[in-house]
Amino acid sequence: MLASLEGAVISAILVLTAMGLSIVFGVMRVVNVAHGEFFMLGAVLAWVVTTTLGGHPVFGFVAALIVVPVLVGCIAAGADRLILKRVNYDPDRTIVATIGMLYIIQQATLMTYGPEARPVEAPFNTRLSLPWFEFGDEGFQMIWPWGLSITSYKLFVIFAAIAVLIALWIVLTRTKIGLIMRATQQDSDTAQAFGVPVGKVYSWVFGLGAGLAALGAVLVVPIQQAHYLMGGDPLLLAFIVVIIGGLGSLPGTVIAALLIGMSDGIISVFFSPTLAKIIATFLVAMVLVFRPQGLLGRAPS
Amino acid sequence: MTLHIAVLVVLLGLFFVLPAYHVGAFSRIMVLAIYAMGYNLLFGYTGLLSLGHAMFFAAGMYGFGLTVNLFGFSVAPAFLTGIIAAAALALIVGYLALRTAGVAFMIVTLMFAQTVYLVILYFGEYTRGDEGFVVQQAQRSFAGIDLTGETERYFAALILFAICFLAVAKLVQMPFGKRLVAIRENEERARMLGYDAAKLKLHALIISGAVSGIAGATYGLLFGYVGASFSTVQYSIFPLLWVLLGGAGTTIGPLIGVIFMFYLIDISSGYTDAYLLIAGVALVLLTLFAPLGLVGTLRKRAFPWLP
Amino acid sequence: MINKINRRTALLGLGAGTGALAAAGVLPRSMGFAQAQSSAPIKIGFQKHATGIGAAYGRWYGATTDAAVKRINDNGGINGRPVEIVTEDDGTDPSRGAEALEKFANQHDCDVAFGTLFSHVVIGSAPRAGELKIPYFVVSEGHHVASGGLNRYTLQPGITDVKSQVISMAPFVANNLGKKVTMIYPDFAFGHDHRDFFTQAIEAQGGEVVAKIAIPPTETTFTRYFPNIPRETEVIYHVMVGPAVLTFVKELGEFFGPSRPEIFGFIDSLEAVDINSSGLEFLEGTYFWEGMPRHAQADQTEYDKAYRAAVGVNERGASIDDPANVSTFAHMFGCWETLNIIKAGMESADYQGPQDRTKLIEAVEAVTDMPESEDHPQGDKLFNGKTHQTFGKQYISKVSEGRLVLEHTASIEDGLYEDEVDYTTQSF
Amino acid sequence: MAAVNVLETKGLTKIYGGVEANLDIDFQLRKGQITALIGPNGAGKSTFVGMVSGRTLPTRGTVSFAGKDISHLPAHKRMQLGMAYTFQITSIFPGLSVYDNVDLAAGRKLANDKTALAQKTTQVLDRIGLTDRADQTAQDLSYGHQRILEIAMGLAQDPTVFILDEPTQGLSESEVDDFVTLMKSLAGETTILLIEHNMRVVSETADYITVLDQGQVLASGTPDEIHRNAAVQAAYLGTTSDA
Repeated sequence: MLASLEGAVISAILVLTAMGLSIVFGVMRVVNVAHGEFFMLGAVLAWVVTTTLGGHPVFGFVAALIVVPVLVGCIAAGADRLILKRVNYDPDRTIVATIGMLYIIQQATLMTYGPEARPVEAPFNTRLSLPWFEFGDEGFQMIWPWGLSITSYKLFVIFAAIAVLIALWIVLTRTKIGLIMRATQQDSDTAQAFGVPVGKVYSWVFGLGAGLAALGAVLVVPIQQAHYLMGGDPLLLAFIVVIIGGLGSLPGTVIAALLIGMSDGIISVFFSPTLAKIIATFLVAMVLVFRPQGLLGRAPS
Repeated sequence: MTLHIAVLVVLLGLFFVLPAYHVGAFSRIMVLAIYAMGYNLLFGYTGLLSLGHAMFFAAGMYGFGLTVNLFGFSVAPAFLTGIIAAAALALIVGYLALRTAGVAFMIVTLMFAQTVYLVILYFGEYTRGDEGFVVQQAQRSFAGIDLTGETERYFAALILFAICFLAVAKLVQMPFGKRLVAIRENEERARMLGYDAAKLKLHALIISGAVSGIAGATYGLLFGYVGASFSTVQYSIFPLLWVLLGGAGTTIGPLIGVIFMFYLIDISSGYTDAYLLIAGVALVLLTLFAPLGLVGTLRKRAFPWLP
Repeated sequence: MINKINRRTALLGLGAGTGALAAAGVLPRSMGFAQAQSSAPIKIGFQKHATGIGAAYGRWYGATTDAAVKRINDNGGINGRPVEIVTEDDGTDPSRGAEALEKFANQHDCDVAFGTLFSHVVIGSAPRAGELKIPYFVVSEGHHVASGGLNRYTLQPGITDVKSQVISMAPFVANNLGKKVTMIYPDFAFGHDHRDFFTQAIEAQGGEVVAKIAIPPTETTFTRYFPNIPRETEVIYHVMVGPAVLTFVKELGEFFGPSRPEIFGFIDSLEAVDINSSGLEFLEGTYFWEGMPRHAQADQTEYDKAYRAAVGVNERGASIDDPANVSTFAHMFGCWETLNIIKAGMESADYQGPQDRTKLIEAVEAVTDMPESEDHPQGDKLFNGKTHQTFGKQYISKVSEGRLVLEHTASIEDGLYEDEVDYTTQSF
Repeated sequence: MAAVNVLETKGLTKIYGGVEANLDIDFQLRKGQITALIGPNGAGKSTFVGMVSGRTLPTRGTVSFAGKDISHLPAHKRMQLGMAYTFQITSIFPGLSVYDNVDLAAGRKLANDKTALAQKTTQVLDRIGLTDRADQTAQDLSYGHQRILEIAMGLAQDPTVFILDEPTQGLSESEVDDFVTLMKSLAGETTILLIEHNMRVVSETADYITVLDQGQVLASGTPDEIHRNAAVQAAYLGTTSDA
């Protein structure tokens, strides 16, 4: 029970991290190794914003929620113009360039923000206990054991993830922006021919992807702390989620996030945690072995 | 082939002219260059981008180190076990992962490598997990030669490097190597010329894994340490970076890439704490101005004879 | 900077004078050389976690090292020679760590190397120390030195190893907190050391470990592992390292809420983190092992006071300049003490240069008692020359109104165990 | 009769999500002749050659080659038996030189004999008129030359059966002329299955024609027979005008 609730929280965090990458990768077809660093920048800047503003946590948090994604998005769009555009989004060179960006962002953060993990206070964080029923010596009874609880903020993260997902889905399927992005994703040459400014779209997409990662980070940072190396794991997991889900499939991304978020939690009921993680990692990889296009991806014709 | 010999002669000469520290550095560079060459065979020649090669490096390293430590193997059989372990792992991984291509292949290899990393930690009783273990000086001599001295280490590294270097150079000139390039260039076309692309890719992966395993075993042998950090994602990304920097699909590129990256960090860290910043800027500039890597770009612009 | 100034003054004071004499032909050449050499600084290579996962530790190890060297130089250096620190980043990576040692030995001509916290870096570097024949003094608290896995050139004289720390905790836990213990630890070597050594020690005290919860590395959230804590648990024993430690402790608090068992943790779980961070309120009334009490105690010694002032930390173990910047107080004293031991060792061996490195090691091996003093502010220590490992007092603090208040001091004897190696029998 | 048919299909059927792309196709390829496969767009020509060459798996039916059932062989094995295939959309090794492209095609059989391989490669390049471009990188060639290069790669394999999927698409008139000449010169040397839209090419080269329409064989016969066939005329007049 708790395992699945926690799995949902982890999945929600994964979804938030992965969506940005899904868009960037889906539309631009480049592997952005620095994506995790935008996530980290989001978390670090959230700390900066909340500490500079001070006052009530809600105030700082809301401010961070608005300011940080925009800021990170602008940084990313700038990096796109300055660097990625000039390597023509060549897959190999993009990898080198984004590894370079990763080093730059990490070191700059280390020099300014420092090596510590710093907490951001959650705007609200009530502990919600859940009851448990069991047959004891005195028959059926309701008890409030330790452990069976979740915090209100974690529930909020789940709902926030759902809200962001719906918003994103609407933008992608119901608006002109979405149409342009999908057109570019399908065939950038044709889109160009039809007057889509592909170069600009790429910058916007790159910025949007980074902004989404930063948004996820702002939501996550009251649960985890901001640290200059925190970008590595989300990058890998987000990458895995995007590919397992199937490129360009938003529902696939969600299912994959749930699969990964839940799997080792559930397997760890039967095995020791590390063994569970080994099995989970291996099984998730096997999903891709037998379904290379991802869960909801379309097989190449 | 003469150019390859020339490279080896230069490496031999460096031993006599370089100061002690750089002799040590080059021993390490040559070992890592073996790893990069193994990677290049799969990525640069066959066009398969793996994000999990650290598992082969680690297989070689642990295959060597564990047999020495647990079973008291001497250097030669332990070293051989390391290579076999890496090749066997590559066979299994290849059998499964080669069903996929492109990004899916990247992710599958990444996750298999992560599985191997976790397995190393899980069997901490034998592997000492992340801490790793030391292969003692006494266990690191071969045919009466103590490989822990600076000179012996340099020459051991040079000999192993030379073998791998010449073998790879030979391999890519053979029909087999050309067929790998054909797969990189256009797999469907290669298949429709009657080449068994699946089998060729599997062979490429096994050789690539085995060469990476040689690098891992050599590292354990020459530097006396076996640890899980060599199986992390970071060590899977390094060879990709080296190969891209030096020039994918060139025989000398991996070596150049390793030298460049090693000294970029080594020298810049002597001037500032923020050396990663410098390294980052250098990578960005390099990819802007040398799109095919150092060797690849030089070959295209000025020196078409570069190997 | 300080070192450079000292070096210059030294050169001005001695070197320039002799140089002038030698140049004037007054002194024989060889004597001029000897003089110049003896006034040259002693170079100590400092392997630092400047980047990577250990950077928070590295920064404070660096600050402590600078403070210790300044004090040594202010008091006349070693054998009258100033000390110069040569810092190399190890990136918290064993391969980079080994490269740093190569630089110390072959490029910077350091006299000795002095080390770092994370065990994998130490173990990856130690073989190189043995091969390059450069003494390598580590401040890692790992059991690697005393276990016999390293070599004669590697010593840990400034900080107690984890085995000793852990077993000295068992009597207090069993007698004051409870006998049924659930352990939560990271699933790698450091955590396994805790698991193995504590399990033995608590059983010797008549207690038992009812559950062992190993957290896989790479984990960033932890709550899902907590339901495996059995209800019968009387004491939680936790230890966690890395940047996610605060999440770990917070989630532990959220998990238990108001009804919790006793909680005993290694301060590693909260090193460099303010104990008053939001979300940690539940820690009130829980216990921590500390290598050295982070918060100045009521009966603070003069040594502790002087040490804090020199390093620049306040009575809460945070930076004087920035009270939000909490130090790694429970470990970094090891740098201070190790440098003082290097000084003592060099002086007793009459160390002149790299040719005397083995004499230095033998001199340090001969050390036994190190009484609490300005050189050893953490407390008395007993050094075992055979295992190259030091043993000191261990502290248990209780969180009380946002302060870590010393509750119990485990004696050196509580942490002693049988020798597992005799390095003095190994040749150099 | 069986001896003259080098390749045969029986009941070859491919169903994509309920749509019958090919239905029960019985087809024979006569040895040493040029057989053209024609039909309007969407008639199922590409699906059919896909199944013959092994790129597409049939839903049911068999393919036999030189009297041997090859239905379950993967594409590369069929090529090894003596088929060669050129793609509808040019498919070469773009980063390699023209010489290496042909060398790789010839090299499957001749890799162990360096002299024979070099001889074969030079000879093919000569025949197709690409000798003076041998050192160029394939991707730098003009479109027409790339198509010719691909045909050269087919020839270099000395195929028993040479399948060409719309080889003249996008070629200029003069290049088409060259192609027709080449095809004629191959007569008797090898058996050719030509999928073609350009009726001029078909009428000038084909010995035999099979017409596909809506996934089924509409008619088979000599060019004359086909020309007179009412059903063919109806089908073509109903869909395209270039017949």
